[in-house]
Amino acid sequence: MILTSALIFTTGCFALALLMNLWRVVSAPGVPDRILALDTMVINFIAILVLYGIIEGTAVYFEASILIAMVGFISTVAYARFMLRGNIIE
Amino acid sequence: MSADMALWQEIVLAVFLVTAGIFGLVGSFGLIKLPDPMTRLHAPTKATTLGVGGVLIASMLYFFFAKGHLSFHELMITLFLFLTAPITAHFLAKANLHTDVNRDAVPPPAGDRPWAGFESDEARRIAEDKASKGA
Amino acid sequence: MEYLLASAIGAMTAAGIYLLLRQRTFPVILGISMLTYAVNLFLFASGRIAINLPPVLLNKTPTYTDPLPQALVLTAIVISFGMTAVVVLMGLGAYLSARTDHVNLNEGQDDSAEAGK
Amino acid sequence: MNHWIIAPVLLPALIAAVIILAARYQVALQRVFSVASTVGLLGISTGLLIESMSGRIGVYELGNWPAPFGIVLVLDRLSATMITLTSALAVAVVLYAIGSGWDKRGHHFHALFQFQLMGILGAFLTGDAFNLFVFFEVLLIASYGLMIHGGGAVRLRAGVQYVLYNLLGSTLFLFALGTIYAVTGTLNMADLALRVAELPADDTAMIRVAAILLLLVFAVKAALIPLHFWLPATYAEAPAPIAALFAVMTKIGAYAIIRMYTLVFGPDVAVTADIIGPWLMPAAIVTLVIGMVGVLGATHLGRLAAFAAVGSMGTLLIAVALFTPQATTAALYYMIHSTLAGAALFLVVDMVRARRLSEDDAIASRPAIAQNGLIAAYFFATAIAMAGMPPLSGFLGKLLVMDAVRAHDLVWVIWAAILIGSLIAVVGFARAGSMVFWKVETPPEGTAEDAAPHAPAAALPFVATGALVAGIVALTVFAGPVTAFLSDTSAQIFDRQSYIAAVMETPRAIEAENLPLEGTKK
Amino acid sequence: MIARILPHPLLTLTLVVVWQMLVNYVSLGTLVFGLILGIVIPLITAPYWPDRPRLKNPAMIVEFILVVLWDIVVANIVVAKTILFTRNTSMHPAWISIPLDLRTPEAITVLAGTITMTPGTVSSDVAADGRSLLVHCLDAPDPDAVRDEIKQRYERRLKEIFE
Amino acid sequence: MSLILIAALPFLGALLPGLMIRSGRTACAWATASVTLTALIGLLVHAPAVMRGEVIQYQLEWMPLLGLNVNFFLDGLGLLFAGLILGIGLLIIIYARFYLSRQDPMGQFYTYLLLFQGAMVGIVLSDNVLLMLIFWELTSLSSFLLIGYWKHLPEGRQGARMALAVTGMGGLALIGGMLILGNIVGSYDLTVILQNKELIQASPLYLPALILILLGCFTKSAQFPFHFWLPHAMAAPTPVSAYLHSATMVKAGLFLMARLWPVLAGTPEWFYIVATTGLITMVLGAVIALFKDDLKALLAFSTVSHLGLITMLLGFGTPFAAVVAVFHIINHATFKAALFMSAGIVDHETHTRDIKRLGGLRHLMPVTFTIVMVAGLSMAGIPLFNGFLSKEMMLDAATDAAWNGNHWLVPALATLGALFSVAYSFRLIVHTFLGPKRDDYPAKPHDPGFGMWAPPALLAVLVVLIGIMPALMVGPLVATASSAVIGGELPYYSLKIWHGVNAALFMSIAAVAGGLVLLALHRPLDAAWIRARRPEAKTIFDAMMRAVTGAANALTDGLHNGAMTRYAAVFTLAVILAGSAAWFGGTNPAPAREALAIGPVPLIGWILLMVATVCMVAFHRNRLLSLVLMGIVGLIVSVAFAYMSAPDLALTQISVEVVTIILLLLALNFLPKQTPVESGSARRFRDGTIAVLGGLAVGGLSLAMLLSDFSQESISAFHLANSKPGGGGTNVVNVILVDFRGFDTFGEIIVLGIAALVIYAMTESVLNSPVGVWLKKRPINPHEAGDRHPLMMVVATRVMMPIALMVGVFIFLRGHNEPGGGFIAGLIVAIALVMQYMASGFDWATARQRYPYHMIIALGVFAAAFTGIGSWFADRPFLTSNYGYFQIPPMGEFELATAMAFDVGVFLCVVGAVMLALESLSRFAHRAGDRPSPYPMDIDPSRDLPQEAKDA
Ligand code: NA
Ligand code: NA
Repeated sequence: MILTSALIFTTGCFALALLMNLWRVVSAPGVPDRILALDTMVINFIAILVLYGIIEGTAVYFEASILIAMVGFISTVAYARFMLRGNIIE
Repeated sequence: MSADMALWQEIVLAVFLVTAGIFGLVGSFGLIKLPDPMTRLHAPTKATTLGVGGVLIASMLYFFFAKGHLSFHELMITLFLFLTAPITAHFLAKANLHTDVNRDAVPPPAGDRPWAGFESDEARRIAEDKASKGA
Repeated sequence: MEYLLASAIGAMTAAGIYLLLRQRTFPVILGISMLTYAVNLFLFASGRIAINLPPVLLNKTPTYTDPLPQALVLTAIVISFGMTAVVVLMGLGAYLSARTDHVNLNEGQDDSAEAGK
Repeated sequence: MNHWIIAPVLLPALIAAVIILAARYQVALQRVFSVASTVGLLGISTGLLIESMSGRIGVYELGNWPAPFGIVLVLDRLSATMITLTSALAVAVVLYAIGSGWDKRGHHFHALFQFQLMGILGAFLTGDAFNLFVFFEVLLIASYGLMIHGGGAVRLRAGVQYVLYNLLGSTLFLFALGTIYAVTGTLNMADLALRVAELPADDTAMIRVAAILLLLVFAVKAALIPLHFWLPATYAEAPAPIAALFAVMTKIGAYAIIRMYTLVFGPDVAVTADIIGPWLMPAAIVTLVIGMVGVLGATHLGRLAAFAAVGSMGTLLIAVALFTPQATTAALYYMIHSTLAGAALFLVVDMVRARRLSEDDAIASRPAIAQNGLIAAYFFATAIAMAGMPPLSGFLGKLLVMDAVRAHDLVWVIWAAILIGSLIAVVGFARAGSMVFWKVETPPEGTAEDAAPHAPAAALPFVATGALVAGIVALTVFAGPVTAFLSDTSAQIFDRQSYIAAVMETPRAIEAENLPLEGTKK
Repeated sequence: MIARILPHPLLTLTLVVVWQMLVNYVSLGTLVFGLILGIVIPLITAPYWPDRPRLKNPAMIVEFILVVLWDIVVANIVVAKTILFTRNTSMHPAWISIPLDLRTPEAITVLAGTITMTPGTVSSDVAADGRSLLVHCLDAPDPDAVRDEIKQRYERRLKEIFE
Repeated sequence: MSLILIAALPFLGALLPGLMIRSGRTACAWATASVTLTALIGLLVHAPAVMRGEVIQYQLEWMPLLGLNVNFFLDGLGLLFAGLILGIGLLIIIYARFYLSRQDPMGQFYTYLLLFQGAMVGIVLSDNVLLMLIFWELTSLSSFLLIGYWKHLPEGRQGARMALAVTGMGGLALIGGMLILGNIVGSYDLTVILQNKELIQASPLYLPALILILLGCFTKSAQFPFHFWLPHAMAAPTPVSAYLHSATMVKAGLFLMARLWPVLAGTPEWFYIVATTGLITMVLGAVIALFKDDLKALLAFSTVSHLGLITMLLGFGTPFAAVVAVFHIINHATFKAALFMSAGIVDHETHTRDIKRLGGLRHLMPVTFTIVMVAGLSMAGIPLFNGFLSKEMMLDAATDAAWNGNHWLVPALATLGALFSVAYSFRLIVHTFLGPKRDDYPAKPHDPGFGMWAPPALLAVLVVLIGIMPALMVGPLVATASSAVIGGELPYYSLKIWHGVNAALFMSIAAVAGGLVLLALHRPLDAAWIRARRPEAKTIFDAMMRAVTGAANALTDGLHNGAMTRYAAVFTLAVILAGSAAWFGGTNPAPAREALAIGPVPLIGWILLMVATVCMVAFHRNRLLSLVLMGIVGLIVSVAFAYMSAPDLALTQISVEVVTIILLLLALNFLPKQTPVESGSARRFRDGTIAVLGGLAVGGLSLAMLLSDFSQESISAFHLANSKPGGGGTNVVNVILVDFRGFDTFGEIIVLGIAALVIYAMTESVLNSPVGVWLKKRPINPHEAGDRHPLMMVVATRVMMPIALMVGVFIFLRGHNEPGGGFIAGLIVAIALVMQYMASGFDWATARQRYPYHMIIALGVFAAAFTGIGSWFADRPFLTSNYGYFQIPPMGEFELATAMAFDVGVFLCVVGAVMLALESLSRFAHRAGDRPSPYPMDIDPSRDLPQEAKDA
């Protein structure tokens, strides 16, 4: 019961966080802010996935989480490099 | 989520989860609330990392409590996030320095060359040439 | 769930079509990508949806979701990735060569193009 | 076990891989591999064609999985005809590309060419709907590369359109396949035929949508109005040998329509009978007219040839739309004809381009080109064929089509369209030919020597084009045996049961361990 | 010879551990296989890591990690408090320039990462000559104190580990 | 000689001139002539038998399926026409040898001529209407070549095109008519058709068939209103005119009317259409001919007139008129060919054909004068020449014709026609040859050599001989030919000069008298004619053609204007409309499945997805933002896959996503960062409407699908059941990919490989073009930040790349049994490599790349293909898998499956393809001044350390 409530609460927190992130992506004044919001969003997504794994009692989503972490990192770096240099591979 | 657990186990898990949720939320809230790009950068890099870290630890504990089997996967994700978060922040800071920050407000570095992001390719080339000639 | 999925597919299709009808290669390519998401989900949905029943026989669940559409979607994702890569590059090549990224051949040279400077 | 059925798919794939592995920078070596592969394909296809004449349908169960669970390749008279046609065309095209030096104008021509062949041949051979999609994609993506081979701003822009349009087509294909699978739970075409026939009578909407969407997919390939818009610019801007190879690409659409709408959604399938033929026919008629009008209205040879291709697809699809054995025979004959003639026309156009100073193909007078007479003769022959004038196969094909539609409600409209279309095309071709080959400008004084149009000396382009023309002549002279074979072919096409029996002869299901599947009705 | 087979022994060790984490259980088989991969993969990627940094004092790593982990927890609480309870107008964001004594890229990277993960600071850039680090503080009324603490708390330890 | 040989000889012979021309012009002409002569002799061999009333036949199957067979027959009509074609053809060949100048390519001329001859012979010998159609159209095509022979003359090209357009149109109509005819009778064999008069005339399709067939005949035979092409075809060299427009091509229409006379004639429709057309044509042609100053134009219009005359006779539908028609065909052929050749001689010798510049040639060209006088008087219908005989009989036949009950209209008009005929014939003789000699001829005229005048002279002799002794000369021929036309008993007629005093005689006298009066009045009449405004057929035709071509061009270019946006809109609408129509034409039962409950997590995902999607549309002009949003959509989609029990898909989607974004970012670097506002609000509304319709349609279809059940059991139950026992893997999706449907995957990796090759090839071609030069020279963007290869990034990559590779290996190995596999592993490895490229730059990373990506792709294809081929050795089909469990002591039990070898192929292909694509793309950014970086990172203070410090 405690655990269930906690899970619901935490999921709700991250869900709210995700919405805030999306809002930020769309409304941010500068591009770096958007990239930051996107990066945060990816991390929050990982949290949601892991929470979902707990809720369902399955470990099957971990590969997805690892991959999302990796991919989120690469794309953030790519966006930032794009901002900085235009060319991301030089 | 059908596993039977002791109350203390549930409480431990709940503490981790609730803390994680709060930090996650705060991180994202900070992203909206804080006044300028550089300060906003602080919020998610830290709070969110801890938020998701909390969830991962909770998950690890959950599977340990429920199935008696210690899962390393979560550890791996945490490790990965901790490894990448500074790099991400570093790049975003550089991006902010490049686009939004008043360069005069930034203190100069100790040596005679500027901050790497402020040095044009041309200037870098000249400096490198000079260094290689001196060597 | 079905309503969520169907409406999401519909929304992505609509967005894809709208972008598809734009006049520059970049939004058009994004439109095609949106359509690709939509159609991949559609193809996936042809196996109907099931929650937490992945077709991995190690997890001894009572039933499994339909694995075949998943395999098909996987193939489709890969193929559309190849296609996207090609069209992005062609769009870039066309822009660099013609100095315009207009998708319509009847639109003339684009003087606003950065490449022209 | 007859492994030859898969050879037409594997051989070009492996040769392409060898080329990119070992002959990436040696054009001469690439040419050797490419020609060897193409000639080999022609040999294999011919062998398979001869085998198919027995009337037995060859089935190749990939991975040794029984149909409908695995993928099967099916060799019947129709697929054998199509692969032989493709291989023959490929030999001519590859020789032309080598002779004209087109293959050296960019990278990877031969590898892409072989992959393209793999895709086309696979599409003709497969007996699985999703595998058909995969081969469509193989041939399309290779065609994207070939279409922009040699580069240039206009070609690239046209290429972008071509790709975008076909991406839409591919997306639609997936929608159609999803719908089909959702209704029937299978992808094997023979199994589909069985299951569609057994569909409950009150559940028709979805399969109708699937049938029509699939038709539209194939209509894109077949350049059926109003889904033909990709074709004119693509064909006109593509390198000519590629445009020539593309002559068979539109036929893939026609082939797929014939296959799908005789086998799966056949004319006797009540659920879809009212939407396929009745929709296809008027569109085909308009296609014919638009194509022929385009021939008349064209200001450049490339576009002229492209619209001739559209028009010929109209004629072909008119015959297809009837879905009768007689009309299908006509369609198949016309298909072979228009493939050879359309390809030859593009090669002739390229010969003109290659000999003009600015490589343009405007239908206007220019200084006389080298070998004007011979090229004019080729143009005359291919124009006659494309316009459906006697004595070449175009005329015979046209007669077959007209003869086949006698009983159709729209017979007068069709006849008028075909005949008036031919007239317009004749006028258009005559205008173009007389402007390009007869009305020659004298080059300005003093520039005679250096401005003399370059005359590629190689005889190979003439041989390659001549081979296609010879093919047309042969198709004309041997029209009797050819139509007899094609008549057997359409009889086999309409004998759905034998196809289904051949593919599904293995037991329907091997239920080793009955694992319940979520969403399957029991 | 050993150096050729094991260009980065620590990396090999890390990889073996990572493999265990991936496989998610420990057995002789997984260890052996992990070891094989741990040797092969660095060999494959060796061209991309041409120089071989040596650790002078590996034992210090543990201490360093514990310090940093503690600081991370603190950092998060501090930042959360700042976000939630400090008005934007009363914050004192600041840039500070930290002259570096560290010279190896690996050490500088670890330091920069540590700074980012710990209280109220984000390392933002390196000087073009690599001799200074630019750090941004979320709320630092006394920037010099922050600089000194970083040098004292982290750089000193890293210097001991790496150089 | 077999009939097929007679028909084929000219075609086969057409190869000769081209070969013989190297041996000289005369040899070429002789070779050509010998071909025709051989054919003629072959024909004449049959003459006695045909005269006896036999019909010679030849049959060869060609396309039995269609009823198109190479069936020939030779009866009287065929004999007459074939004789004319070959006989006059022979004379023309000889004449042309002398007529053509040295500059004219004679080989081509004879080739075309023989082609034409063959086509004509084919028409008249065909016993199969489809076969006849082929020859019919061939005459149009070969005459196109002949008329346009002097291709440097615009008149020649235009005349050729006009002739082709008009006769081609008729020919196509004829196809329709013949198909109907064959349809009515049930056979395309002429002999069969000719026996079914009742069937044909009773058919409701009789009139359409008649009209279509007559369209063919009228256009070919230059009947009003299709007469206008004939004069313009006069741009051809005179031998062509003499051949085509006197004896052969224009007679094809008459031939066909005669041929089908037994089954088509005799109805009021036939009478009114054919006779009226003929009558009008006869009069009109004669009137115009009088006012033509060009010798050949005059002859052309006279030909029109005479063709009209014969058409009229056939139109009367009476046996007698048919006989007259046949007789006049012979006569016209003889005198008109002679006249054309003579006109050619005049042109050849005086360098003009303008009557107004001629006159008085009688003294200078006596031989030519004699020929023209004989033939001209025959054309005028003066006694003792053959033209008189048939004209008298024509007038006789005309007196019997009643037009809508009116008995004098036809005779009167026929007389009028004859009257003008007399006038222009005399004008031809008088204004060209009589009168005083002039001194302003463009060239000094004299009679040509024997070879040139002999052919017309021979014809002139025939004109006289037939004129004097008709029955002896052509009586039997007329009789056999006529009986073939009539297809029954011959009527009473007699071929003789004096028929006694009858109506025809008076009409004839009136015509001659009137004609002479007209000639006398020619000068004022001509002035009036020139002043009069009349429709000029060529102008009308040209205007029409221009309009049609212009309209065609406007329609074509208007429809296919290159507007992709419109194409896409049409495509989308077509799909929506067709799909909806199909849907609403069927029935859809009520939902069979209960919808799953909506949990909070998917609801959040859904909201995020919808918001991101809407924003993507709203902010699509900001390209970077829309790319970011697309990435979010992709992320949500992959999480959705994970949620909906598709972990493999989630992994694939997410890794594809990042590569796509990198690709798009690389491209966006060069593209504008903003999309301009280009569509007005109406346009946006239109697009929005289409988009919403499409969305609703797809959404609706998805919902219907999701809430329904499979109608039959899905085949994937088999896959679930056999994955482990048959494929050796527990991850059913992976087993499907590498085993059940491995062939799909084989195609899929090839798609990827091709994509990379295409990208590579395109990059090469762009970089090697002027664009590449420009790209290299473009200035450095001053707004770029410094630090290309940041230290932190490089160091992090050094650690992360091995870890990522490890993850790749892990994902690869577990793929067969758990989510993963070669594809995802390939992407992970590629991403790791990309990370390295991003960190240390293209040059540095490429320099350390030991295996070219091309090679990796090829190896991937090989690995996959040879895994598949391997199963051949076990006599199993391609891609049959095998698996087993092996013990390796320290590591325990391992499963090895051939599917894994296949998966290695997949892996290699993916790595190679992704990397080749990215590598190619990143080459765009190279600038001329760029120095390859020797270091992995720009900043490395350790480089300043003394060497020993580093080694320590
Ligand atoms: Na297999
Ligand atoms: Na910090």
